[in-house]
Amino acid sequence: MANLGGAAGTIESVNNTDSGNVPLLEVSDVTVRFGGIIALDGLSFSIDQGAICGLIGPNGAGKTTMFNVVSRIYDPNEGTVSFQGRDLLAVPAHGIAHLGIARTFQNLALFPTMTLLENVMVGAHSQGSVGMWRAIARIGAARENRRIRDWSGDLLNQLGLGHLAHVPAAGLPFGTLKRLEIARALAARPRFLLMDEPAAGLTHSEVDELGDVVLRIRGDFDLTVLLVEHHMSMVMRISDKVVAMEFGRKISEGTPDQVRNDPKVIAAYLGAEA
Amino acid sequence: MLRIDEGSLRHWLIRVLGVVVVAFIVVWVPTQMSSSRIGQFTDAFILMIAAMSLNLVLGFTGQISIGHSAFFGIGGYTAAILIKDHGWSPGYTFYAAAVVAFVVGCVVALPALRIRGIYLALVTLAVAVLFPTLVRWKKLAWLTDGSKGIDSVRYEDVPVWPILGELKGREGRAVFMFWLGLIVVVVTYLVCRGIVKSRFGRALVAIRDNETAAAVMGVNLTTTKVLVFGVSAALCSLGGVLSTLKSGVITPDGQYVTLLGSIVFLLVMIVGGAGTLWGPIVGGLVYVWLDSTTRDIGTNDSGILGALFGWADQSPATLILGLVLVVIMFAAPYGLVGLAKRLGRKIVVIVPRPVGSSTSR
Amino acid sequence: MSLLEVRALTAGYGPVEVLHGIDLDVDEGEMVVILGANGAGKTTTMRAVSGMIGRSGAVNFGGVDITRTNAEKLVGMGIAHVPQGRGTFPDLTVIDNLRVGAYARSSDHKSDIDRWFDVFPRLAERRDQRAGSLSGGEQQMLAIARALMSHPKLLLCDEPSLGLAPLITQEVFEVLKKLNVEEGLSVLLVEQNANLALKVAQRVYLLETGTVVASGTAAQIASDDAIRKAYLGA
Amino acid sequence: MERFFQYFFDGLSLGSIYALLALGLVVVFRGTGHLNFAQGEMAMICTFVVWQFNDWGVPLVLSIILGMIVGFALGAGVETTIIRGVAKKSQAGVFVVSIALFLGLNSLAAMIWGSLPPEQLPGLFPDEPDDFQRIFGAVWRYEYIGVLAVALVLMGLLFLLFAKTKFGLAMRAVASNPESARLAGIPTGIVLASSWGIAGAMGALSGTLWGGIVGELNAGLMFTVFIYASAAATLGGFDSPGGAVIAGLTIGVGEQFLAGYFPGWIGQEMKLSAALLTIFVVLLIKPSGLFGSTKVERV
Repeated sequence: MANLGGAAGTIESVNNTDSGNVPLLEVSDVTVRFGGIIALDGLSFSIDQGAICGLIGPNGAGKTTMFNVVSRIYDPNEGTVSFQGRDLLAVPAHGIAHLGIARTFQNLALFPTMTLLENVMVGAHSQGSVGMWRAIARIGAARENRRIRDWSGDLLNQLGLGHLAHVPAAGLPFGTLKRLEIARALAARPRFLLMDEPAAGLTHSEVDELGDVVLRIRGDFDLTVLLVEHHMSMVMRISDKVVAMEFGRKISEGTPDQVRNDPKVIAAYLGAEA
Repeated sequence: MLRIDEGSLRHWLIRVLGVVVVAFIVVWVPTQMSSSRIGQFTDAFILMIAAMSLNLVLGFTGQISIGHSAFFGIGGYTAAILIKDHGWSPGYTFYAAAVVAFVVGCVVALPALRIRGIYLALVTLAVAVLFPTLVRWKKLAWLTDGSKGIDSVRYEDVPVWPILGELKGREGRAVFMFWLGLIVVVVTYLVCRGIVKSRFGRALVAIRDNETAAAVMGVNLTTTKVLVFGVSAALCSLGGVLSTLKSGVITPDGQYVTLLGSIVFLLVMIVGGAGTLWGPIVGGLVYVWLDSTTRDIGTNDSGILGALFGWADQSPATLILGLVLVVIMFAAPYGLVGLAKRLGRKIVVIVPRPVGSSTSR
Repeated sequence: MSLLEVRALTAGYGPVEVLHGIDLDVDEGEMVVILGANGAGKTTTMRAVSGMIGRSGAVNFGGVDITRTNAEKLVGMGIAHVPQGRGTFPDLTVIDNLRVGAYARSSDHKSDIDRWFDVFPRLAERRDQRAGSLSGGEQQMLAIARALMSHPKLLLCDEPSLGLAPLITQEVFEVLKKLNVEEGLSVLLVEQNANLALKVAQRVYLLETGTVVASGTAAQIASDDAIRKAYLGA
Repeated sequence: MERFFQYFFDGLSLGSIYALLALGLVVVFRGTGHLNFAQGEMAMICTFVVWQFNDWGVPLVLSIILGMIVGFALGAGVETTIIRGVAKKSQAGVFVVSIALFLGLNSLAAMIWGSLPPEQLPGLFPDEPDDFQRIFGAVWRYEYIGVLAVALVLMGLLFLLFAKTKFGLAMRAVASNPESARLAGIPTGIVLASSWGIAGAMGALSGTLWGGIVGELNAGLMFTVFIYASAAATLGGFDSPGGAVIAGLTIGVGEQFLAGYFPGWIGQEMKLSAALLTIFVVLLIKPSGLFGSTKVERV
């Protein structure tokens, strides 16, 4: 089904990346309620092809909820989400990987009993086609395994985890596991990567490294990235565009500099001068 | 500590050595042992098949099932009915049983999908309790012969397999059932191995470890769970066919047809090692060995589970088994195979080949 | 001597060490705030102090070494902890939530309940509703009232403003301040809303990736560039 | 109409026994999130203990109380020594361990007592052939009236414990939010052990009542009751004590109707199956049971 020839993703984008202003993802008027609580309140924004978009806001602003809407874990009560012009809300949760959307999780959602290599290989699930019957009959299963194993191994090597490929994920340091999540997400050859607080729990130097990794993979894999992050210095350094949220609403949008100096954002972070 | 590179000559030598040892034992047993011993190995094969099938669902996918005795029974009854009422040749009933059990397994899995954890355990419990009562039901007696069950279901004449030479009489049948059982074990093992080592198998473990993450990676939870349950049921039914062909009888309260059967399968799988390919095989051997040993303890002559439900009194065997189970859960969650792997790693380490396309063959 | 004295505190989850040796003091009647970005280890500090997670180092409370005392006992000794995300009992009614708060005490608590209903009149209106059906702000007030039912000497309050509208946040902070000033309650507060925290607190610790990078009086920190850096980047 | 009342009343009585055991399952589940597969076997062992005390000459009522105390100790002991340790490692492990308990207790009872001949355990209530009252034409046996009364009283006491006592408050708090319960100074370990203990004590009573009706004691005494009880807990929703009681009574009455009105198709031997199938269908429509709550999952 997918072309697994090259080492890096070969994505012939539908839209011309040069013009860069055709949105890859368009979120409009999304509202999510949990019981009586409004987690998202008519949120709209869009992300251009090839951009790194930072989504910021204080705790409880609804960033992770937004994230779970785009990765199809929550259904919004109102609003639409379109990806490359397709209605994303019509796609089931397990279908988004096949569309080219991958994500990482805030609190790590790895497969702890699996080795790092196996974790990444599951990430490549959407890149294979051997189902149960073919696995039993062994039709093409070995070849597919080799292909996915090589591809996953390459990713581990690229993220500097190759030497740990055969170690179970459980018990490894947090920073390592964060990288593993990135490798696993990349295994699906996504064109759009959602990252949920990748820097949370990392030390200072690890955060700097992470920023470089995100920039590097964006180039290497031709990615568009949505980054939900608290670590302002990183967001401001690597984002092309920043969206700031508070109480489920968008309070600011623009370049990092514009958002950083927006009085509403400063108020949201440092508290309003009442 | 010995370090051996994966794929090196020494690694291959070890593998070949392992195959030779297993093959030697396999050939030695039916030629040198008494027919009752041979029969015990066949019993172990039957348990291995059932436990391997359960392992797919519980060990690898993390879905609790205590309904596998029903699938075992479906296999046995399908074989018995086809042979007795429709004059089928016994060999073909394996295929029929697998198909029937696959369909039933998928149907059982459907409601089980919407419910998780203990609810799933209870649905499968209900299935295990339902099956024997349904079979006993007088309205179905035309098909199942009610509570007296179906008897003399066996190979009337042992088929001639050129390699084995001519097998005659009781002994010949025991040897034949041994080989037949071995074939089914190997087939079941290969099916499980094929599944586990594939993209589909990785999806199973992913579901066990983290359902949400698995779905995000593109794993379709519904079809995956239903299919694996169906195949597991089909494999389990093969054990039922084998058991019926060996003993020649199947009744609603037969050895592995009631809920007790499910518990035994669970024990075999846990003791050997849940979530490991070889666990159920080791578990089957250990269980049959324990069972025959504990027959001699006290006055009990009905084996490990004989004491259950007052079948026989004053045997500490089941109690010991319960204790063993608790100890295993504390000390070796991956069973004997997991323990052996852990200890074995202190003696021999297979160094895996570096990963990535540049190092590939 | 301080009421709470924390020395070289390390703690974490499983193999991950989050706090790498923290020193911290809270004096009697003092209100101290811990600031820091997400993931800096603020919540972990709170959980380590109240004994909810494994810790090493030294924790002294009122001159008694409590490093090895478990969380359940600390309540009786006078430490109450309002966890992040409120920590009410959603299936229990408001009044039952308050009763649970008095669990560690044997004396009569009817008058206490009435007192907190006076302070938080909105809770009184909803006394027989399940806590899970309350709004975020009401739940936060309930969580604080629940913690105060145990008559603590020290209140640990983990991000009371989380997910609350600014007005309600202010209300909550006013109550905390009042308790601190009028009743001499010592408070250790974790907060992201730096301006608000600096207004109510006397002293500040600034946390970054599990270590204290700055500390001082609220006035010193407010004029310091470190905070702006930590929150909004260079 | 006579038959209707007869089935209804018999069903209510049997259902109250299922409800007792189901309530035990629910108390354990609410407190610790586990399904205790050995719940029925714990009840069975305790029934033997009651018989043993009685056989030694202790008055029956006192024997039952002693049996319930043993049941409490057994439940609490199992939770602290075995379950808690395994639960830290895996949930499936708890299930396996409870199966191990099931086997072990069964074997233990068989070893110590074997199978007792009929009528060894005296009924708590008069159960001579003419001990009954006719109401609406139906035979209301004193024994059945007694069982229903005792079961209802115990359930009432339990609900009082939950609703009105400080300890009940602590139990509800732990079930609702264990972390905050610790922060409020509630000794969660003791509370959890107690919920297993209470389940054990209720099991003891349920076993004794059932043993009195069956008359014969053996290691398989509680197995069918356990199936009914787990069906009741499932139907009622595993986290709802009220639901377990209502579902237990409903199942008891329902099976009598099914068996009584369809003697040819269902009858005595198929009533359990019919009940289970019905529940199966209900679960398809409402996966969390009739009174259970569905929880929103957070990622």
